[in-house]
Amino acid sequence: MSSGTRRRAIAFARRLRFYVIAAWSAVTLNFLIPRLMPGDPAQAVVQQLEVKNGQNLPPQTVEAIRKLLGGVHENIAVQYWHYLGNLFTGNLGISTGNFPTRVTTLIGTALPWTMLLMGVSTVLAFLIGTGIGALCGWRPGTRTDSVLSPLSTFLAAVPYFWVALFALWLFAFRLGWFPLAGGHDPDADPSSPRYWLSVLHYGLLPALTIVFSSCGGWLLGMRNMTLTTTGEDFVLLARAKGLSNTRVLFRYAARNAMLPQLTGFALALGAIIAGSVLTETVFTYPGVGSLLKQAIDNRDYPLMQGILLFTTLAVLVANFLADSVYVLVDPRTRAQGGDAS
Amino acid sequence: MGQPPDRRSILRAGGALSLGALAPPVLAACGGPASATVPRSDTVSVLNKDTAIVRNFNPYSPSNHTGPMGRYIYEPPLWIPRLDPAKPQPWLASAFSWSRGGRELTLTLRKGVRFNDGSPLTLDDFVHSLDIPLKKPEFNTAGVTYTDVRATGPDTVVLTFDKPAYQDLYALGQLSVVSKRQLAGHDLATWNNPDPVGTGPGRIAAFTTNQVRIRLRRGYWGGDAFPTRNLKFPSASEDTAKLLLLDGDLDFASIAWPSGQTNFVDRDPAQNLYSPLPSGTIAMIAFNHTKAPWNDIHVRRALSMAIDRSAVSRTVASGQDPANLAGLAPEVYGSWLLPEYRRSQPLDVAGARRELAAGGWQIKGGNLVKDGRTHTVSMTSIADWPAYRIMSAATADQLRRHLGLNVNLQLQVGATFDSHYNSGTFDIQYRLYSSGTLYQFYNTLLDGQGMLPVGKIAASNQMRWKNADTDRLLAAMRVTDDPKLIASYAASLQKIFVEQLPVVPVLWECIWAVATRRYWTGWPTNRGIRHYFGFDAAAPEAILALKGLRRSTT
Amino acid sequence: MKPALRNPKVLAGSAIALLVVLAALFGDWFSVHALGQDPHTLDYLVINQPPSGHHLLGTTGSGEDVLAQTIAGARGSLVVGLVSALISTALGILFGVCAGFFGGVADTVLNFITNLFIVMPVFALTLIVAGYLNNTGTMTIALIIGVFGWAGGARSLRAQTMSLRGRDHVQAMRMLGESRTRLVFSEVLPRLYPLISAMFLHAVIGGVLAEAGLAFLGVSSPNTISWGTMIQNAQNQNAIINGLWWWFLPPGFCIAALGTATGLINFGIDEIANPRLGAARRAAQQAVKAA
Amino acid sequence: MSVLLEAQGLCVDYLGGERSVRACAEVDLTLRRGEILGIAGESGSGKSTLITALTQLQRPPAAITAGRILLHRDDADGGGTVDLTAADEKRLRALRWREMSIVLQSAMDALNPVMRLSAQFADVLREHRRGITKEAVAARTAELLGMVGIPAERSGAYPHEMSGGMRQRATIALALACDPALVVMDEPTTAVDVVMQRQIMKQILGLRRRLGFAVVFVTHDLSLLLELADRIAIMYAGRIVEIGAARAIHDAPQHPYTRGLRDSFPPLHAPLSVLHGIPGTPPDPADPPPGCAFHPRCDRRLDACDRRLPRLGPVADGRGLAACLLHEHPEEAPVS
Amino acid sequence: MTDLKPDTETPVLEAVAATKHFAAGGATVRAVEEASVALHRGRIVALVGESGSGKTTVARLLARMYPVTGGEIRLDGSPVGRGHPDREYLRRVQLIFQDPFASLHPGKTVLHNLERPLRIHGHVRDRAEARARAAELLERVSLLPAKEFLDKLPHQLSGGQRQRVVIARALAVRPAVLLGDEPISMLDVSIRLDMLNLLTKLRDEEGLALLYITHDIASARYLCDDVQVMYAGQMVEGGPKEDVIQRPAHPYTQLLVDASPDPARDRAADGTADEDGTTLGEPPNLADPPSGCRFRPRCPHAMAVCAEAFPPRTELGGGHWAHCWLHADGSGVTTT
Repeated sequence: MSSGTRRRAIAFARRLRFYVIAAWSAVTLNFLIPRLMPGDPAQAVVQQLEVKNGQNLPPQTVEAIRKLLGGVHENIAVQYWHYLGNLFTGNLGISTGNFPTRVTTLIGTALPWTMLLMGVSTVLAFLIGTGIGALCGWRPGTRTDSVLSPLSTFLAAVPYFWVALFALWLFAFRLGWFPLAGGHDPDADPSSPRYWLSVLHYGLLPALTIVFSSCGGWLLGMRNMTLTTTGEDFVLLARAKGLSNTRVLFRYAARNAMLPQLTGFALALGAIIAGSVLTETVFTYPGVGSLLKQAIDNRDYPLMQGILLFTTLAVLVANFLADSVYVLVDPRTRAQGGDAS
Repeated sequence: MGQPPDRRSILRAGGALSLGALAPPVLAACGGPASATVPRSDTVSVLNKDTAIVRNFNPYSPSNHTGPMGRYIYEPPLWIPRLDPAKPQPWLASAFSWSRGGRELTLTLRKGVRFNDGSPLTLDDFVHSLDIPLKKPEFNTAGVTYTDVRATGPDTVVLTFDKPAYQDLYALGQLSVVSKRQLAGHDLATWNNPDPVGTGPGRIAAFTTNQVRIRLRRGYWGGDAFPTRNLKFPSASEDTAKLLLLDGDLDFASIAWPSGQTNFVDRDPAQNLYSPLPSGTIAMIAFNHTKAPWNDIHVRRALSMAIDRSAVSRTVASGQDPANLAGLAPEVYGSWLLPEYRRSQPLDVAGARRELAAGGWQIKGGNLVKDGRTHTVSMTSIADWPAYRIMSAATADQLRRHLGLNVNLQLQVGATFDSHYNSGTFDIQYRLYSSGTLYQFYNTLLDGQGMLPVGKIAASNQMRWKNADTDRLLAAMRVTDDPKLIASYAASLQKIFVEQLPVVPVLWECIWAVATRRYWTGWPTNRGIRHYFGFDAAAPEAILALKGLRRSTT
Repeated sequence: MKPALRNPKVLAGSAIALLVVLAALFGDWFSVHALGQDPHTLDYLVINQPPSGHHLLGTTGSGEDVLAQTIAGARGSLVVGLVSALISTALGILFGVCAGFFGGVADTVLNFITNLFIVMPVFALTLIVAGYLNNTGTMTIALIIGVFGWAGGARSLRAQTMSLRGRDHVQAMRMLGESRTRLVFSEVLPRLYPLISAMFLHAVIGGVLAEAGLAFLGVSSPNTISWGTMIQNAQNQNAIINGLWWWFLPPGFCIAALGTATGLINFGIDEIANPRLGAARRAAQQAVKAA
Repeated sequence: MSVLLEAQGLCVDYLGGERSVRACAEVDLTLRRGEILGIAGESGSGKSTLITALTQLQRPPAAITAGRILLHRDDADGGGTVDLTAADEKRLRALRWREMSIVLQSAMDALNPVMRLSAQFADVLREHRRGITKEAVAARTAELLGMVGIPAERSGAYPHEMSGGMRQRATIALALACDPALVVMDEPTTAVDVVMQRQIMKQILGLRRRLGFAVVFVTHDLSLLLELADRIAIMYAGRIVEIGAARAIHDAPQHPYTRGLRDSFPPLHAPLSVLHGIPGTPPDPADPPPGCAFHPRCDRRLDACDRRLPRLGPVADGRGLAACLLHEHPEEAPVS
Repeated sequence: MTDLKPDTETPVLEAVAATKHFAAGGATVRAVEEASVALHRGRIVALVGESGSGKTTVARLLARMYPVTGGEIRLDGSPVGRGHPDREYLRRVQLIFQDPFASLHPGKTVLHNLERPLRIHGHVRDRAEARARAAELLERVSLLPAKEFLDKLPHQLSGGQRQRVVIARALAVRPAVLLGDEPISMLDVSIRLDMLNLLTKLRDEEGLALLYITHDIASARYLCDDVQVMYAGQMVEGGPKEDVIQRPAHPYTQLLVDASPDPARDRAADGTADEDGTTLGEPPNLADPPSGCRFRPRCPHAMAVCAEAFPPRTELGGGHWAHCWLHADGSGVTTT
């Protein structure tokens, strides 16, 4: 078995090599993309100031501001070198749109909100969608299945923000069940239990809309996988063994049908930061999505770079975790020895 | 609160009941009144549409998001009233006077002013505050133009200018006076100043990512006569703000609301208020004067006459009325405005056709044709603001209907739009124009001295207007503070503006006051406006406006 | 083809899709001549009108006819959807099929790029790039969506191609002396058509949704009428708050309908390709009836 | 020996939208306790359908549309006769694995890939022996694996970690977990090599002798059955065309198809001669020929063969049953 | 190097001490070790062994689907290169795959399948000619009436018909050698013999050299002239078929022959002691094979020397040879 261990180590090293190169490529791409785009951050800031002041700024001031905000006068290679150096020290620079706040501070403030809202609702959507999907795939053609499956197709195709806006109007405004904006009761003291309960209350509607519009995709995927898996011999044998239906479904059919879903789940988990833009814009939620929107509006390079970096790393980490989890739940991946035909 | 429950609170209770089964603790905690410490009825709630999610109150940051909150903390040396920007008023400087032909300005520091940390405002603080923009031009976010600051007495400061600067006071209304002691040891380029010290009445009482609370202190130099000491500034998008207003969670917001009359005021006319306030800003059509056919006065006039401004106003439907011929809002520039220019340009299709004919223009296939050359009409407008999308589309629609002109309308985002404007690479732009004083109004728009060629980024006269009379009048206006002379220059400039039509004013732009009288009354309205409020107000106006509020008795 | 046309799901889906395509092709003509409404006309006399005999779906806040706009929006949305889907599918085929078929170094490089794009925050990048390149029109938006959206498809195409490459019939044709290019085009690609068409359909609705999302965030082409920009305009002018449901609902509903259509077609294709999916349901229904 | 299982007039249809396909038609079978009954047939003959029906494992769109399956239980198990086609799910579950178990063709597919072997044994032991201790489960698993020559320590392995032969033997051990009276085997040796096939056959014979279970053994390989089975049923186009003792099938096949099938296997040691299989191809189950389904390929075809469906009946010399007009009208001569 | 061959003619295609190692996940799989096989015009060689014995790899090495790790492939006596075969080579050597269902593109007609090789190798100039040639090819593989089959799609054909099309397609290039990789194992039993008879006909009438790969010794005996037995990547025995099958010299060949089903075998004599479930072990892991003779761990006659080196080739007379230390005591001429 030592050769197996070595093979596994080699496979692991290969995986790791991919993640390292991917991370580097992502970091570089994040550096390049904003710089390849027209426009510069100082321009946006100056413009805002001039609108606010109702008059133009003296040219030397504009020049000085441009310099202060890290204008594009440096050699791009030097910039890149500094950028990499700063990354290793955890310094993502200073946001130009919120000068002089550090990007890490901004992301640090916003990240927990996004993680909480998007993380919880993504997990919920996955669990609900996968669960119902497994039931639909297990008993295809039942009333539940014939209603839910086409419905999920529809739900998966409805623009998310459209549903969210409508939900906001109906449940928060017309019915008044939920607050209209924000991530918590702004009048509550952050150390009080009331504050934490308000966090729940404020997060409920955004979370429900996410679950509502994203569980359809999970449902369909799981339904078809379950349907395919129930055709497998080992499910037939499990039935032949006289095991109870629930046991056959969960231990045999769903357990195996879920494996491909996990990869998707990892990607979805990693994508939550990027996916949060729409949700957080609709619900004025104080997370990374709102921050990204703001960064784009302000042409805030450092902030954009920082968010992209975080997002990419989140996807990479989620994938790495998924790989690891996959190895745990699917023993076949553990000893992927090569075989000749 | 002692009021009979309205429909909304009943609905909310219903919602609470039906949801109660799902999540009882959540609603038990959140269904109650807004705050345990400060009742909602004792708080003035004003929208902060400049979403601040970090505690950044550095007043010199080119991009700080202090929004309306900063107005209650930092104060300027002078108050430039928006309703009469030509008449600066003393504020932290209790007096000011010109000398050396407008090259020296002496400011007298007000006595007895204390910062909100209790320390007194000294001349040292004052000089330091005025000096920062000189030492570090990157922090000259107010745009001051003096070149030297000097304390000349126990409470006087002299600002020196290179050239007569009678028209440059505007920037002193934007400057924040800060505590030298608080700033000491901090690098303005890295410091957020989370607990700002200023001379204003406010102090940060609570800061969260969604809302900032300000508590007004006692001992403010301007007096204690505030209707309440509690202000809060919830952050929300404009869309959400409308819902918050309807829900009574916001008292005031400065946002445009298409069909605000029917959709907001008419829902509860006793309580709801939607008021477009004049601001001195216009929505106008700007021409590139380096390009044919826009350098032809006949074409500009024809365009102006073919626009049905009241129809455009109705289409926009958020309160912008047709602008007058001079483009000068009577509420702001009323003392200068010539009576014959108080009217708007009416729709005059026949006149427009006559003008085109007079210039030798024909319209063929939707395009302007003269001497066998065909000119297409390309109009750009700003995509970021929905009102401009509608205004420009409605205008294009009218030119098509009235003159048979095919307007190729393009919407651009702000940055692109402005960069085309600044470098003169546009045909016609539909844009907002705002400038402080009357001088600035004409100077920024039309000053031909040092005009930059097309392709260079210009900060003023982006339309490349070249007119010797205009330049002469502006030069003369710059160096005098004689009201009579200024009035005569202003009249001449108005004439040029109306007769030569370097731009076509279409509608007034407004500052909106959307308010409910549920808890407070005395909001600024277009009838009897005294001071602005909210996001668009300068610090003195915001403080004065707040003082004008009264508790609602209904 | 026959089983496809007999499948009710494919039929229903195709009918909806066809309607959208017709609207995209002849919508302008139809609006102007049959409805008497130009989607671009702003009529200040009839702002925010609920549906009536004259304006079947009412008017917008600037007096545009909602029905005419919805019909015109089909073109805007469909163009973005189709162009972005074409680009992403083409890139997906290029990367996936080449990597899967040629293997070796080509596979290592192409597959790495594919994996990289899979882990990149695609929507965020799309948003940022689109935000910068604003005003460059629908095509640019479509291009950006397409360029950032191919990786998932490439991955499954690669897997499929690898499995096909090893199939006996491909090996057999190779043994007969068939050239590799021809193998790709005549043996591998045709067998990928079901997957590619599913991918394509998926990408179309993905593109439409992405455009709508971008429009909502204010970074789509403002000069084109699409369902996305319609929702954006409705949102900008407070259609929901003001109760203008006739303005807000149709474009979103159309997107959902188009999405459902593509979903149904994909479903149907799946059922035909994998008879168990369909047969199981029919049989179960019969069994229920019989019992 | 007493009768264990009876199928009477069993019909299995694949229900389709417009037309159904009859995969098994009017099958009558009797299986005695401890007997190995071989069922031989080519692809599409309905043999796999038959055994999924016998074990009530048919899945939609397959459905039993007529007939009964009677399971006669041993007195030790409570006795009595159960009609499996009428039993509800709960009743069936109680009978499964205790009365009848199944071994499928590919052990790789039949074992849950993500569960250890021991867990798959434990699953079934716990289901059918309520309250069994952990130790007892482990001991029984080891015992069962030992019976097929797998060391007990391999029980912790996942299916993919074992060789094909070992996996297949493990599924046989699994099938014996609850001492069933009947083990149904669906081509259990097709996926393994000749040497392993021989081993497995020997193990089946040995275990049958020790434990006394009956076996229904389905395969396309008649040569294998001739060595293994006590009796053999030959299926063609969904019907049983001949049943008889293995030796009789080998020595004197009564049905032309059986004869053709037997002669399709070249001998290993006997002198070689040019052989011909059966001309033509097996019929499409969705579109079987009228009359006797074999008639288009039959070299002893009678006039009535394309019209009359022969019934399974005793042959002249009483050596089993066959469904062929030759035996209904032995006087009539072949046409061609 | 000279080989003593019953036939002095130069083999059309020959593998000489061909070795193939695969790299897989950091390990080396030693799939084939120094295997030699020679194919002569008008003769059929059967390569017999269990799955994983390397027989398919040998066929693919001969077809040059991948390069040899060691040794060489010779066409008409001259060594060939290591790269992908050129069309010249493919015109001489054709491979027939096991699965007729997977070997034809499901979306292409029979005509298209036959037309491509004809065109690639320039045997036809236009469509009409292609059609005529394709029909001829179908006639050669006894798919009659040929015209009817030309426009059919693969799914409209039975397995046997498909395999005939596959063979016809291989014949289209007019090869000298056909490599058949288990060409009948996926077919229905009743039609296998016809396929074997077809291959025999091609050998006899067209003088093709044929390699027949199978695990079924009985069919090998029926079809071929010579038999070679492979075990775990090594050639263990070979020679004229009756010599090898009736008088196997290598213990593995003996095991293989004994294990093969033989309906003629006397069942009464088969009640062997193996029924207790002892097993003979399984083929080794080729990533980590035993030293010396790879059959050693399963061999009842294993000796110390077996672990030391792979036995040399021992000629047993009449072209019969074996690699086994039991016979390597100088009783024959040894070569390596």
